[in-house]
Amino acid sequence: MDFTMINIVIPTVKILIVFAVILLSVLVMTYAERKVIAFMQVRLGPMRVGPWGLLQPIADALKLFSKEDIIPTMADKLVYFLAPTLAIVPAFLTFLVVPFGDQTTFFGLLKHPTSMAISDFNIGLLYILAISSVGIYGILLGGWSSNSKYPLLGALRSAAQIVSYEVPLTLALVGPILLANTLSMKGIVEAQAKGMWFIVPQFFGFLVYLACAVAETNRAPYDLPEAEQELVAGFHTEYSGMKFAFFYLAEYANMIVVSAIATVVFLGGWLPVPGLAFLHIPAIIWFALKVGFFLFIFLWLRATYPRYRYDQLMQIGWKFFIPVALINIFVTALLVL
Amino acid sequence: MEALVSFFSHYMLYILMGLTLLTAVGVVYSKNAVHSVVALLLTMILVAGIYLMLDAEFIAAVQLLVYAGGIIVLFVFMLLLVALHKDEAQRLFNTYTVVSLGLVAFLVIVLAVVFFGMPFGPEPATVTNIVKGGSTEAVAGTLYSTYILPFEIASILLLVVMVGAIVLTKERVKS
Amino acid sequence: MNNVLGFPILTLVTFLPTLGAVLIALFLKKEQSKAIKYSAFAVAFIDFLVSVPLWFYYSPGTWKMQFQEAHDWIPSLGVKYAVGIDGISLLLILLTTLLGFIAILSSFKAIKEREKEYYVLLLLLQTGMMGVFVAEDFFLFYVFWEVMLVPMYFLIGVWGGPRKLYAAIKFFLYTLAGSVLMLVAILALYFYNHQVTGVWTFNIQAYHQLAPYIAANAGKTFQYLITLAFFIGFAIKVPMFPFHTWLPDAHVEAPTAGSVILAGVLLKMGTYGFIRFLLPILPDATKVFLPYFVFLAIVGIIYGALVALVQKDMKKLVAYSSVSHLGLCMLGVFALNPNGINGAIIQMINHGVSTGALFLIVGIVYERKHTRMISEYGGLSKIMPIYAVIFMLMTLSSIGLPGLNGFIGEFTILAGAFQAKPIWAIIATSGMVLGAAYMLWLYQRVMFNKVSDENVELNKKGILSDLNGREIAYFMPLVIAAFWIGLYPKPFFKILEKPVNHLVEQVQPDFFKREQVKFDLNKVKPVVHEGGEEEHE
Amino acid sequence: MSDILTRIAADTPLILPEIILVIGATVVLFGAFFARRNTRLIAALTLVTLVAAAIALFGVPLGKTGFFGLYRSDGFSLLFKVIVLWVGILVVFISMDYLEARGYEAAEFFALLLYSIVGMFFMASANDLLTIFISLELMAISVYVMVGYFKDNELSNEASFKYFILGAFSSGFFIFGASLIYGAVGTTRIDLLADKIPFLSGGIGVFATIGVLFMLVALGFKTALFPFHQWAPDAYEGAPTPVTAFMSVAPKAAAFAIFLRVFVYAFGNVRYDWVPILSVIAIMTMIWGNFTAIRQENIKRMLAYSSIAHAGYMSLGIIAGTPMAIKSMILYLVAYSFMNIGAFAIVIILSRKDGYGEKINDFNGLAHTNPLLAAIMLVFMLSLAGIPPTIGFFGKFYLFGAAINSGLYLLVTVALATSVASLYYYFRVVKAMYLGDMPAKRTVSLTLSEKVTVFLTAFGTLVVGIYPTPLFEFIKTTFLR
Amino acid sequence: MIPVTHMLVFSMILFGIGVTGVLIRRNALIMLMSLELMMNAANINLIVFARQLDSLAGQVFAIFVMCVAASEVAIGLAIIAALFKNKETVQIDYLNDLKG
Repeated sequence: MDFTMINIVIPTVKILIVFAVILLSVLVMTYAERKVIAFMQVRLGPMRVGPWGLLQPIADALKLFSKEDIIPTMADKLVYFLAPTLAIVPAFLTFLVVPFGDQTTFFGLLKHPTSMAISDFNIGLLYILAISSVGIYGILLGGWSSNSKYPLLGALRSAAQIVSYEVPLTLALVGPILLANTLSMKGIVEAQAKGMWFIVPQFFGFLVYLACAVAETNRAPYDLPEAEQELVAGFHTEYSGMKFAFFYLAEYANMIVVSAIATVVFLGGWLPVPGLAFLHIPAIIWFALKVGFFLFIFLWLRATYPRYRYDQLMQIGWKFFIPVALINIFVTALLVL
Repeated sequence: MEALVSFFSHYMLYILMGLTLLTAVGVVYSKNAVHSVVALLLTMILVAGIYLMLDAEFIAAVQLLVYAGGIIVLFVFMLLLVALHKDEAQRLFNTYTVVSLGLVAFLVIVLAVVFFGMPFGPEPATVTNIVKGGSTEAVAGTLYSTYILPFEIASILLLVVMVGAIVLTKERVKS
Repeated sequence: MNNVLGFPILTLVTFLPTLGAVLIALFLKKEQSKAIKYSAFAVAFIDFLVSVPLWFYYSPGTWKMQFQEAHDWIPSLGVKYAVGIDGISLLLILLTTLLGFIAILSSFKAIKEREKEYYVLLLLLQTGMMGVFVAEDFFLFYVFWEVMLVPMYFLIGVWGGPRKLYAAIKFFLYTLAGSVLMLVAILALYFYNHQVTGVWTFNIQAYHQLAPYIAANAGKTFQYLITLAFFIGFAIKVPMFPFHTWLPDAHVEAPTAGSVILAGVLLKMGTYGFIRFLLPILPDATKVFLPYFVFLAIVGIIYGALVALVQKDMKKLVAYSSVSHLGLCMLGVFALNPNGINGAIIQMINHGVSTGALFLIVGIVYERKHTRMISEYGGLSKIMPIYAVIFMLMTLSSIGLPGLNGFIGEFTILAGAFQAKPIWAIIATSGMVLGAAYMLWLYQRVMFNKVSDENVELNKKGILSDLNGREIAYFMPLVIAAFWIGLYPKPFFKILEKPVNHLVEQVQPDFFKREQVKFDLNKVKPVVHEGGEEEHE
Repeated sequence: MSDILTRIAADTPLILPEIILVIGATVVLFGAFFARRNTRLIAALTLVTLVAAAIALFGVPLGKTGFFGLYRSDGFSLLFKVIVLWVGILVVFISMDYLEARGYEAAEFFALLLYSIVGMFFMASANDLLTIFISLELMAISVYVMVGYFKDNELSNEASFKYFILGAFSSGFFIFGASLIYGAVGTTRIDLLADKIPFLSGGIGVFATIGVLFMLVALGFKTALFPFHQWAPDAYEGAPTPVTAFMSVAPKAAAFAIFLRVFVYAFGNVRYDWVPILSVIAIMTMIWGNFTAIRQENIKRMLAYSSIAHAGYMSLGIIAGTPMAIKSMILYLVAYSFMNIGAFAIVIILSRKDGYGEKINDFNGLAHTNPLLAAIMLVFMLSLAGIPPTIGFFGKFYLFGAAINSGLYLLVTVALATSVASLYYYFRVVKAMYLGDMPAKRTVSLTLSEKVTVFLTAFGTLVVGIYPTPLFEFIKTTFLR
Repeated sequence: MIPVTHMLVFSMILFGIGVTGVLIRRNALIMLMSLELMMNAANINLIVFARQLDSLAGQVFAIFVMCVAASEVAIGLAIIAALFKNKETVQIDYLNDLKG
């Protein structure tokens, strides 16, 4: 390892930027979620705080941070505190390898061009999967440590769901990996630059990924774990204040991560839409647009579809998505060979 | 800066090792099984960190995927299903705990001392083989050529595990 | 191959009982009690008849094995189905076949339950015993040696007395423990033989030929260990003094026929083993341990006799007398000269005849009154005269009265022992005196005292009746044998002469040369030189 | 790339039997869909698979090393495979009716049986610590599940758990030991280990020795040698009886195959490092196994301890380590497969319905109600005790002979002494059958498959016991190939 | 990088902790977790040696060990689940139906 100034400072700066961007995006997302769904349901959404309710997220955040932090008496303190951390840390850590754009010199600020990702492991995709698999413990342990029925059930459900859907999700990503012949996020994008976006040859994989990604993040229509009618608010029922905010953040961060992965793997990452390259829009904007598109889909789905029944959810995961993903891999492998 | 460099290259592993041992002890001596699981999770993550330091990025990722993503989830599930409201804390340890402890401690100390004195020579200057093309590719190259047979056996093993787990846990259909 | 008869007579003699047993097992039903008895008897008797030609066709002019047969069994190990007999085994085979049918005849009334199994097992036992005596291959020998244990176990365990289970398993375990030691020794020899000659073989003659080489070249420890293994293996079977504890239990608990076979044949396997294996194969090592062996033998003589003296149970008394008698046999064997060994073999036959008969005698009253306590009887001679006569004869035979078989055996053994070391003979004689004491005392207590009213009553009821025809029939051969050996033992000695001399030559290669020199110097009185021998040494 | 593929393709004929088994197992597994209740059909399929594998087995070229040196096909492995297949066939026969009577699904059971046999096949042929490890696990995990197959039965659960936890424990030791050896020697290939181990420098040699000892512990667990045997009685008692029969022979045979492969071939050149320890273990195993068996009331438990004792005898073969000793061990395993499975078959026949027959007392008076069955059981007990003319005698004879030939007098003496003691508890069964009090009349009728099993095992025990030459010759010639 | 021997001592201690856990804990699940510690200790060895020897076999070996560890956990937990269904406990104190 080469610990020189530049190698320390630049990543640190990058980390800070990414961190800020994520937090900002989450704020935007909360606002967007309300607004988009409101418009879809033909209402106005938040309008009070600031113009068009633009400051609503800030108000929410202030409210959350200033609320009393309630700890249930029977809770297992250690785990109760650990759980939100376990939820949020992996969610942020995954951004470590997401390439927001091609190499850049930051408008000539640096001598050598540097990657727009904080780091570029050659096992980037694997790294994301590995780290994100830790996130589940936040949910599980949070539900357990509250020492209350609903959170526990919610936690179990959501963990089972996440574990189940992680399998087809990973499998769906194998096809593009085969095509790109690398696990590096950057490498995958570069492979798409040479050929076409992987959404074309991997269309089924893309669909499976999309569906599973929604399930992974516990969003509607797969939001069983927090089905209010059945389970109050799921695993974080007992959480409040800052800790609740952590879970909340983690959920949105996860949404952004899966969207980013989808963008990188299927939609060519920072590459311009074919035919629109002449516009000279910076790579990072392309990336943001694509991620935004996926996030919009999340909201769209939530507004459109009813919730699944739990057994149906598991069935469709194991009996439909996994076989489809497997067949997809098989066919892809044959073609590559 | 130099200090930082040498710190990282030298003491990082020791720190990781120390923490690993702490959490491992936590696994064994926690009163609450859930704490054990948490400790185990941390142990696995720390071990993955150790792998990372040893130029085995791929293994580190797999370690996280397999343990954090799979094994420990199973443990937590099982714990939540099984041991929740049991008074498991009544007798944590066996009657012959002290004997076992003594025995194991003795063995470990003896072996550790022996290991400590092993003449393993200096560390290799270059580790070309294992980082060739990033450890993933190198591992894959070996795995799918030399070790293809165990790989296939492992696939049968996983099939058996699947069948076995279902057989053991499925409700029996009485005729 | 050396078989004058040209057909496999030994195989026939050995396996005829098995064949009979199989046929009985397959074709007769449990309920056909009579048919089972008679066919079993017929098989055993035919077996005896078949074995008789051996006596006539045996040529006593050589020590070599006769009536040999050999077939490959397990070629890779060099194991052969090889049988053959010399004079020593011939006599024991005849004894076995004789006692075999007598035992069956004697059980007709005594055995009332599970008859089919009983006779089948007796016949199988017969094969096992015969196999031991005819085997010319160590492996085969061992197989038969062990096979025989199983039917004996059942005979004791199923039809035995009150403590039959204990006695049966004790008998089995003791004997097995001995035999596995023997197996170790056999295997060690087997590999040693291969090392030396490069041939995988279990042939006993091959080992005999190897003996001088072993004595000269093999490590001392090796020789000693093998010797001790063999010794313990055979000594348990004999049984010699410290290993004898299974014997009283087994004898007492076994049914009459079982005791007869046990005393008559099974014990002889031990002595036979000494003669056939230990002495010729490991002569030097044996000589090293000889004083201890002889010590044990003599202790056995006296101890057996003393314990017999205090027994209240007739059968136990006879059982302990066996310990004493077999001790005498062992003394003869360890005298390592022709007289001692001849005597030991004759005494083995005698013991088979007379002790077998004594067990039958005990069995007869037990069958009638269901007790063996000496105190329960008394004055039987008055109500059972024929019984008294036979009892008398056998008692006298047992204590070695001249004219009866016991005398010949004991006298020859003592002569041999005296020739080897006079002190042995002197001590052993005291055991014989004790023998006379306990036997005669037994006879007196059972036969002469006042008859108890109860016994008279029983006699009147026909329960405690005198011998019937069948019983007389099975005593007759024994009585004849007793007189024959007692009055005209020459054919026996003739049969034994060459093999025994050969054996002595193997053990003490210079024995006859030494004797010859003595004879040359003093042609008149060899007896004088018995004493002179010590000076030479 | 294509070069690798050609090499793999060229080596594939070597594992043809294993491939057949895997395919067969999968077909049987699918039987759960199309023949849920048709135990017979599934058993027939299993048998067909086993027979096909047997046929393929004899077509496999011997004396070859394939799959980049990880797989070795030789006479040694062939013999073990034959034993395992033979045991498999017998176990299929005895488990059919047992499963049917208790209403458990046969498809998964037989599939697991076949998969475990695949594992044993690979174990027998493994030429690398890794292959050994992974195939060992394949075998072990299949057997764990089989032991716990009667999931409604607490005993089965408990047995399965105990077996599992100690099995996994020993795997941990195995892998730790293997990692040390890998570090010390730089390879995990058996043949390379054998070449390299003696030339290690002093310090590293010590290190490798520690690895060897770790593996000794692991394999001691797998073969149930003395201080590592505690799982065996519980697992044997609690498991479904056919599984007990199976695991008392086949996994043990496979475990001994790798024991031999690892210790005699790979570590044969450093044998003085482990022979003393293994000798002590063997002595303790024989003594402990035999003397603990004496006080057992449950016949399965008794046979479990007896199997520990038999493992003790067999370890003599490893200690001696000569080709002759190895052949003897194989013969002993063959013998053991006949007599032990036969004995278990009779236990199963007696306990087919109600669990009656698992206590030694339940055998009381069997000689009256079922004389033939009792006689056959007698033969098995005699054979287990090593009384001629049975195959058990030849097994012991050969094994102890080989040990004596290697100068292991003390060990052989202990073995013989303890085997005499073993007679006592084997004959408790005989005693119960022949000398015990008569119970209420209870005749047992045998189904066809049970008749076949009992016939085959009894035939083998007796006939091979009387004329063992063909078997000897087979083992000898195959071993040399 | 630190000396190999230090890593070995570390893995030995980790292994020891795992063994202790299996031996002294009464909770079946924790026993299972301790098994994982043992496996991990072995894996660390393998990785260390893979680096030291510059050979990939160790890393491949480690992957297989993980595979086996996962299998064992799956089966172990299935067995414990079956046990729990019947006995309502995972404490090994209550596993005492089998003894002789």
